[in-house]
Amino acid sequence: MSLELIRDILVATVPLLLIFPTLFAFTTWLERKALARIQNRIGPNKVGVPLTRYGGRFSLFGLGQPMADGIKMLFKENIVPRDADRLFHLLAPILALIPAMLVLCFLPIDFPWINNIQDSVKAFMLDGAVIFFFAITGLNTLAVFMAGWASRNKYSLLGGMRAIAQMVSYEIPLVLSAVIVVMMVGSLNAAEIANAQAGWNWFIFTPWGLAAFIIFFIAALAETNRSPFDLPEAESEIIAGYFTEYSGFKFALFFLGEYIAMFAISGLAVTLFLGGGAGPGVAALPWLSVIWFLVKIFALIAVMIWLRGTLPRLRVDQLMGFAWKFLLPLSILNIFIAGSALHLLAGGRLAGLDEKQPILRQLMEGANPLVVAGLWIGALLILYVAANGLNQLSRAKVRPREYKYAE
Amino acid sequence: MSHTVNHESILGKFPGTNWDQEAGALIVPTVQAKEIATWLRDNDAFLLDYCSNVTGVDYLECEVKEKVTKEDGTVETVTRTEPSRMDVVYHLYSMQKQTGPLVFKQRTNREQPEVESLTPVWRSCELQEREVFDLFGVNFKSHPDQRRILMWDEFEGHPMRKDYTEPFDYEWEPTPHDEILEKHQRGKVIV
Amino acid sequence: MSLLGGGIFKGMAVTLRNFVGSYFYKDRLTTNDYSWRPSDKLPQHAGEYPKEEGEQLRDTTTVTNYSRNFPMLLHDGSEPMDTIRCVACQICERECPPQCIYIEKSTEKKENAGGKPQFYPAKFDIDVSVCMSCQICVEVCPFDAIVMNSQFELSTPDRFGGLLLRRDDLLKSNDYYHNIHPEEAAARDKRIAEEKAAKEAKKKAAAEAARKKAEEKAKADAEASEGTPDIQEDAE
Amino acid sequence: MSSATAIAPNYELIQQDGLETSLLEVSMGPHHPSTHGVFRMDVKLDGETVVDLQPVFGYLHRNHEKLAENMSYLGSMPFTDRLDYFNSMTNNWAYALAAEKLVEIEVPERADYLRVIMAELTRLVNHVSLVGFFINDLGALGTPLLYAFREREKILDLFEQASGARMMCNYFRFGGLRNDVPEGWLDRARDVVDHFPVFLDEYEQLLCENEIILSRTQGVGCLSRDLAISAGITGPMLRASGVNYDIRKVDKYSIYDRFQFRVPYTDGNVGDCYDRFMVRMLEMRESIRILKQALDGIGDGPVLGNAPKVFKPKPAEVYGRVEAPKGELGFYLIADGTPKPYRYRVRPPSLINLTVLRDMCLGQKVADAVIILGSIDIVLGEVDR
Repeated sequence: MSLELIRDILVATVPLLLIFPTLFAFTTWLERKALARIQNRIGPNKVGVPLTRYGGRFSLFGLGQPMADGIKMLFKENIVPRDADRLFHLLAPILALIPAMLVLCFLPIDFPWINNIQDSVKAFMLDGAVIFFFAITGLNTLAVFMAGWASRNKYSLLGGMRAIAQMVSYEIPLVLSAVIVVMMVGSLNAAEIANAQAGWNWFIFTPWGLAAFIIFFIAALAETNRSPFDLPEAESEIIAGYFTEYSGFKFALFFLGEYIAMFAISGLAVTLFLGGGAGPGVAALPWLSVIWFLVKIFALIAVMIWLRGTLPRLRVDQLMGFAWKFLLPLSILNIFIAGSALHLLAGGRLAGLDEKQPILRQLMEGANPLVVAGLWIGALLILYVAANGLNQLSRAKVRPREYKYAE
Repeated sequence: MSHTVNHESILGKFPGTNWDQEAGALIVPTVQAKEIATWLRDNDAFLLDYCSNVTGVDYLECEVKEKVTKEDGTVETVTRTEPSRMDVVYHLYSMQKQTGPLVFKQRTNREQPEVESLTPVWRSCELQEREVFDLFGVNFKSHPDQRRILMWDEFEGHPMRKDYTEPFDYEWEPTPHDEILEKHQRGKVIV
Repeated sequence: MSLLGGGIFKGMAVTLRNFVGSYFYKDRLTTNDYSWRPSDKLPQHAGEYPKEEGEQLRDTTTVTNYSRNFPMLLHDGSEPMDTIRCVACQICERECPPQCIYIEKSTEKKENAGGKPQFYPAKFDIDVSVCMSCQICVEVCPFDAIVMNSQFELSTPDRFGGLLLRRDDLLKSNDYYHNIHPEEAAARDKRIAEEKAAKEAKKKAAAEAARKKAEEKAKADAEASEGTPDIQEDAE
Repeated sequence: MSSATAIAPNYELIQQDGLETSLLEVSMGPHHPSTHGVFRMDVKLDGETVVDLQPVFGYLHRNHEKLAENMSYLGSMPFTDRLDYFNSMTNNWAYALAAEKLVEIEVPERADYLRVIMAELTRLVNHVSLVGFFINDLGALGTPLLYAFREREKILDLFEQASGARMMCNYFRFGGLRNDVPEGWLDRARDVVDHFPVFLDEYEQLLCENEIILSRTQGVGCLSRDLAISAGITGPMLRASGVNYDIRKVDKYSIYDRFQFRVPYTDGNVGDCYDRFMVRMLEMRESIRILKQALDGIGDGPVLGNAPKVFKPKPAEVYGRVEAPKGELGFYLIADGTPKPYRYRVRPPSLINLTVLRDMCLGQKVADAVIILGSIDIVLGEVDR
């Protein structure tokens, strides 16, 4: 291994390992602050510049809070239940963090410092990046179940079982909605998918893309155990689920893993549907694409926080029902719609397309505006009717009621 | 105020029952209790479908001073001994007729208190009868689940009885004066 | 038929409104900011008291008219034990629901503020770790000697000694009482004055009646047996 | 009339290929985030389904009744605050009502009005925070709860201004109230009452149509009309099961016959958690109606009749009850001519409403057991006494 290669690997990975945990710290602050404001509280506002005498005076809206939390977590006692499986109990948080960190490199963020390094180190140039992404995120399930099982706590076990059921079910709509983008682009390469949406050609601006994005986002919420799908750690039912027996820094690692997974899956959503780094001004200043990418990630995370501040949790059977009876048929229908749309747009041209170029882009260039408009309305109508029908099928009796009054 | 229940017809129908004028309560022999309770619940004249409150009352043997008016008009104070007893009191209401309450008492002895459980008649007695069993030691025949409810299972005695004395190794709050302080200083107090 | 997920969107609108509103409307963001503020306004609530860095406030008070914390004993003048109102009648000790008052009556009488010889409490302890601030001692006291304090900074490292308030800790002047519960204290003083006035008026009336009676009697006596000197009775 | 205890389904453990399965026995509580205090449910689970449930009581037991029997009548008034510590005003009222029956004291009119105002404010406090806790049990991270607490805070401020304490008010006395409300209090109360419907609108918008709440609560924890009556369920829970029974209407105690208000109830088909939640939401509107009438109708006058502070009632037995926010709160007093009650009994609505917990939870998911418990509305200070 040459020295240059090692340098390139370090240049490619170390910034990632620094940037995202920093962003994680900021996100915990953001989440606490936003939730507090949603709930009409103030939120953290005391901890200021760390390690200075005037830390309290210049509180900077409590931005020092994550650091204080981290220090607190580090110094807390490491408790392992007596009957727990010690090895797996300690391994689980690490295993939860690793895949989350690993998939970060598939995000096509054009950091300026990696332009000069060897292609082989640019992991996101991998041809099967999207497949890899899902494969590695799947490992997270294992960590969660390991934590639930090894803690030897009934609540942890329940949490772990819930987590497996939930993640396995929601992975299917997640992947199926990503399939649409792959069909449109004709590639599994994350960078190519992002490039295909340069300018304003974001896939969210197509009807099937919009539907796929919504399905993807919902499934992503479930994959990352975010409210309203936070069943594995449902604190009002099973204490903290698989977290129950974790304390101190092990808990912090789980927490970190969860938030990094949130970044990763939001990053994938941005890549697949929201145009990656595309945005105003990118053509002139290429480094802006990094900013845009992160801004989009944070926009998605803000929505997640907003949802968390609003919604109660689903029940476990409703959760499974929602995945299998609602999201899955809808995403399959969506694939059909997308396929037929491509076919209609293409007419007889499908065979003559350049495989190296984004398929949808090529088709759109020569399309009849009337056909496009018809497709739009038709697709949205079909999807809405289908969604309503599925909803009626599964929850026919659920509706607000009338009440009587006695004088 | 809700309408009171006419009790005359009950006394007529069940000769074993008494009406305690002072307490305003129907006193029922325990053997008949369930029968009368079911009748009160189902009879259209009463429809006492709702048993609100169940509790026990412990009466120690005591001396009662009574003023007795003699035949010649003079008033004399007589002391008589009231025997000890245990009452289980039920407050009955009717939700359908919105009447009540009818106070319904089962009277038993203190030493081996045993009454008929009315849980099969009114479900609301279930936990309250358990409570009476726990705190007074009244045994409810045919109660479906007679266990201690508020005190822990290993607890000895029935704390609501009037002659209950608390054990010495009780967890006192050692307030720094009074008899509690003395107990504290004797060093047997668990803090 | 409502929009699919419409209820969720409605709820999200509400939370968004609260999120934005909390930056603009005081009645949405009701949380008190506990940080120090450079204003010398009197605190309105327990949560609103100013606190300098590192300062232990032992006598912090709230000014809500009826706020109550733990009892205190009132005295009228500068030297507490000379003007103490309590006469150690022990009614409060008997009535206290958690039994947290402990009184020992003095053996000899001593002049109180009114100049009347009275018993006084040789010991008067209140165990505030047991006291539940119910104010029943205040209500049953016939001498207006015990009222509620509103001091709440009472934390101490010593559980048994530090939370047992002795007579001298409990003694507070009437002025202090006026300071912390102005309305209540004024009402109480007014009532005491009225009662005193009524008592005095009654006494006066009684004295007057006695005098009149005596006069009449004297007159009658004089009429009966002239020459005997008038007897002036002094009703106390 | 069904009054029998529900029977757990006959459960056969599957044994196959030498593998043995068993039910998961979970002890939920006494330290569990959503058992509303130190309450324990011994739950047997088949996967997530509850196949058996036993409530366990007594962790907060302090023998309130025994304490009160060794104390003067007035002395146990502050202890009644601690029964249902959310609603000290109605607890005071129930006790005062029973004691007033015992010695036949007249209550001045102004005191009666203030009692109604305090009781209805208490009802608002209780229902609004119960709904908050309930949605919190559903997993909503406290947002509705904190909105509820924001409004509760304003009412607690009123309580503090009137009685000197926010929760342990100890405000009622036999024959009236301890002291009159301070100057300007009625205006402040009017202000709070006028603003409450605005908040309720927002609250309803947040909660009442939310699809997740609807599907979580509807059809969960159904309580039939017959079982509800037989099990002595009272309060909003009874009315959610379709019985129109409100002690304010039935007994017309105090001056409740002077006010125009309606009692919301269902037709008794379902009686599930959603009904219980909605009946409470609707009841708050009616409480506001009563409050508005009471604040308009209140006149001047004394607030305390000439009842002695310490009294010795003649030997008698009374049972006084009020419609507390959680149900029928009754006090059963037996006097024997001494200054202490011979028998002092609290009829706790929370405990008796728990009778049917097991019946409602069997066959539901473990997440439902939590919200069923939440919808019953218990306070452990009252359950265990």
